[in-house]
Amino acid sequence: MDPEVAGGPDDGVRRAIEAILMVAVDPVEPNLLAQLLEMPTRRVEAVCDGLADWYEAEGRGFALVRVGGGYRFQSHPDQASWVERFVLEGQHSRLTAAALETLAIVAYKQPISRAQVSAIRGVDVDTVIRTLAQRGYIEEVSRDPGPGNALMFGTTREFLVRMGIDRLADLPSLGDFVPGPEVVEALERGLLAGPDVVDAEVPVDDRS
Amino acid sequence: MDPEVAGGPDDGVRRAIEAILMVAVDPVEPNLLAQLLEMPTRRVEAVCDGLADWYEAEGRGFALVRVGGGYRFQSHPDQASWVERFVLEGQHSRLTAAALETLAIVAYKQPISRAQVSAIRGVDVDTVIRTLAQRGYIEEVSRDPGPGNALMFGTTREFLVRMGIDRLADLPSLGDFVPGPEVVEALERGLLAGPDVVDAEVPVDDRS
Amino acid sequence: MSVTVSTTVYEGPFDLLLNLILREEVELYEVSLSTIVDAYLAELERLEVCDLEKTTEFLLIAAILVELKTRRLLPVDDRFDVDDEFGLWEERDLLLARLLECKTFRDAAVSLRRMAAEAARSSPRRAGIEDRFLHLAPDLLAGVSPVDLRAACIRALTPRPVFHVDTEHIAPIRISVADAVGELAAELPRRGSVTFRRLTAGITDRIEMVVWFLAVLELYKQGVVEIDQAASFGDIHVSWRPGAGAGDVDLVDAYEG
Repeated sequence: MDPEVAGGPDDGVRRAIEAILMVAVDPVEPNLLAQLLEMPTRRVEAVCDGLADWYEAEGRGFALVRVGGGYRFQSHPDQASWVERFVLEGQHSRLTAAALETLAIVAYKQPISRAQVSAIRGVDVDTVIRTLAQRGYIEEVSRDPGPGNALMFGTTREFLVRMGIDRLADLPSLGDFVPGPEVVEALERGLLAGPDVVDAEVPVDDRS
Repeated sequence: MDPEVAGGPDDGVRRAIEAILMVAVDPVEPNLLAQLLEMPTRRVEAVCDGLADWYEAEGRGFALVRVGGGYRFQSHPDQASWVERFVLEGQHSRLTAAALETLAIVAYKQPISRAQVSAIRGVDVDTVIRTLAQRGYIEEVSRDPGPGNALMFGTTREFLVRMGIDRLADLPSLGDFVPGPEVVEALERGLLAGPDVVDAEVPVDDRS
Repeated sequence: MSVTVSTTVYEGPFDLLLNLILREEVELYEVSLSTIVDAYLAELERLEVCDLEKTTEFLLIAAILVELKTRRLLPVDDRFDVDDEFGLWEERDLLLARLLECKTFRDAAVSLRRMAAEAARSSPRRAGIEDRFLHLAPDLLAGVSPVDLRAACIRALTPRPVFHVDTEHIAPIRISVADAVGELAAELPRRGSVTFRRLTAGITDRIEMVVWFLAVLELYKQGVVEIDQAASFGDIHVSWRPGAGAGDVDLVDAYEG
């Protein structure tokens, strides 16, 4: 039997890599894996390649591929028809209320960082941001000039098209709506250097 | 060799399920899989359960689990330390003891109104309820048909997922937590010490 | 017996009571009320911005203890009211039931925490569909208009409702039991007999009222006043014992209930 199956010398490494790649959203570079596992990149690559071959030989419905400079799990190409069925029928066909709110915040307050949206919504928004970006409604538009260089998101042209408007200014105005203090604070914080900086000295966001 | 590995009668089903679960973001209900694959739900469940057992027996670094009403891939719990190294973003913030107690009450007594929870905990629970709702652990599920039409709360699918269980019935029975006789006795002794006990300790003589 | 009470060790009003009672040798009677009241006051001082939930919980537990303790401290003579006594038992049973319920859910919560911690050891796969399938995915914005978006934005940015509690009743207590004992010892010999109602006329704060009541009980314990209540819920007459001098009063440094 293949040494990757169980009990081999690389067994611990193999399991760790399987676990990490399973939860990774983007392809993971072998360098990063090597760093995490504290071993030479070449050994990581050997284990990954061995795993990929083994899945293929075992006839799994998924594959481990090297793509975009890293490794990732994906559905096996010969299962594409099933995945297509799933995508067509199984996916939620509408944005959840939470996702729509996140999109609205990005639309009206762009450019805005993930952390700012998260602070405003009071919950982790990583998955939603990813879905919105994957669907092409939002994209990375700039980087926060402050330390940390957080990625700033904005809406795309595709978004304008879907909304049936020509430019952002065509979105209905928020009017004299006053956001909550936690919102103002979250928006301010993003423009600051760091958490130590005194909030009071920052001008209130005048975009709303 | 295990029938799930290759060539068995369910081999095509197994591969399709592996491919679909690999691209799913939320747990996939067995009903949906059955619908997509055009076969009885029970067969889907049998294949999934077989797969889960097989991954475990093979010592993979990932696991297939049934949680929150569906199946999903996740990292194997014993690889937690590696995954934590990889996932830099903060894990879910922990709930306070007060929040957990409120959550337990909602979980076991649902549907339940804010006032009913409050009565059990003996404190105002507005803030806690709001936090739990914001985190997506509980939600408004109905309105009390009685006078006042109080909002009734129940737990969400997210709650099941966070608890790592498939459905509410998988929660340990509340009966398991009912205090034993020794606790009841201790409480009774503490609370019910009658006037006789007190008499002895009050300076009776001074009453004139 | 000194019981250290810290607001950080309990959650929920019944928790403290549970902790106190279940710590075997602690008789409710022996729990020092002043320790609790002091801790409460100290906590209020410490919390520049009041954590209302915590302080309210604290107040509630203090009130429960005060109620139970006052019942035990009050003289029981043979003229006791059967209905009163029955009501007392009923109330105790209710309290016991609530404590048991509280303990049940507290243990259930511990179990939930364990389950959640165990489940958190695994992370879900959430990579989603691969790019090659994206064109198949339905348009998630179908049917969403700019007006819907505006509504969603306002919903998300609206100030969260502020948790409001009437803070009147947890205003810091201005007077300690020791202070009240001192004032009563100075005042009562002059006035002879007075009703508790009159004594506390003008006090609207319940806790302050309780403080005065405890002070009267303290004087009663020390044997310098007599207390008489003709009827249930009737006026309580407090009278200075003839012959007792203000100097006989042990001016408690810290009230030890």
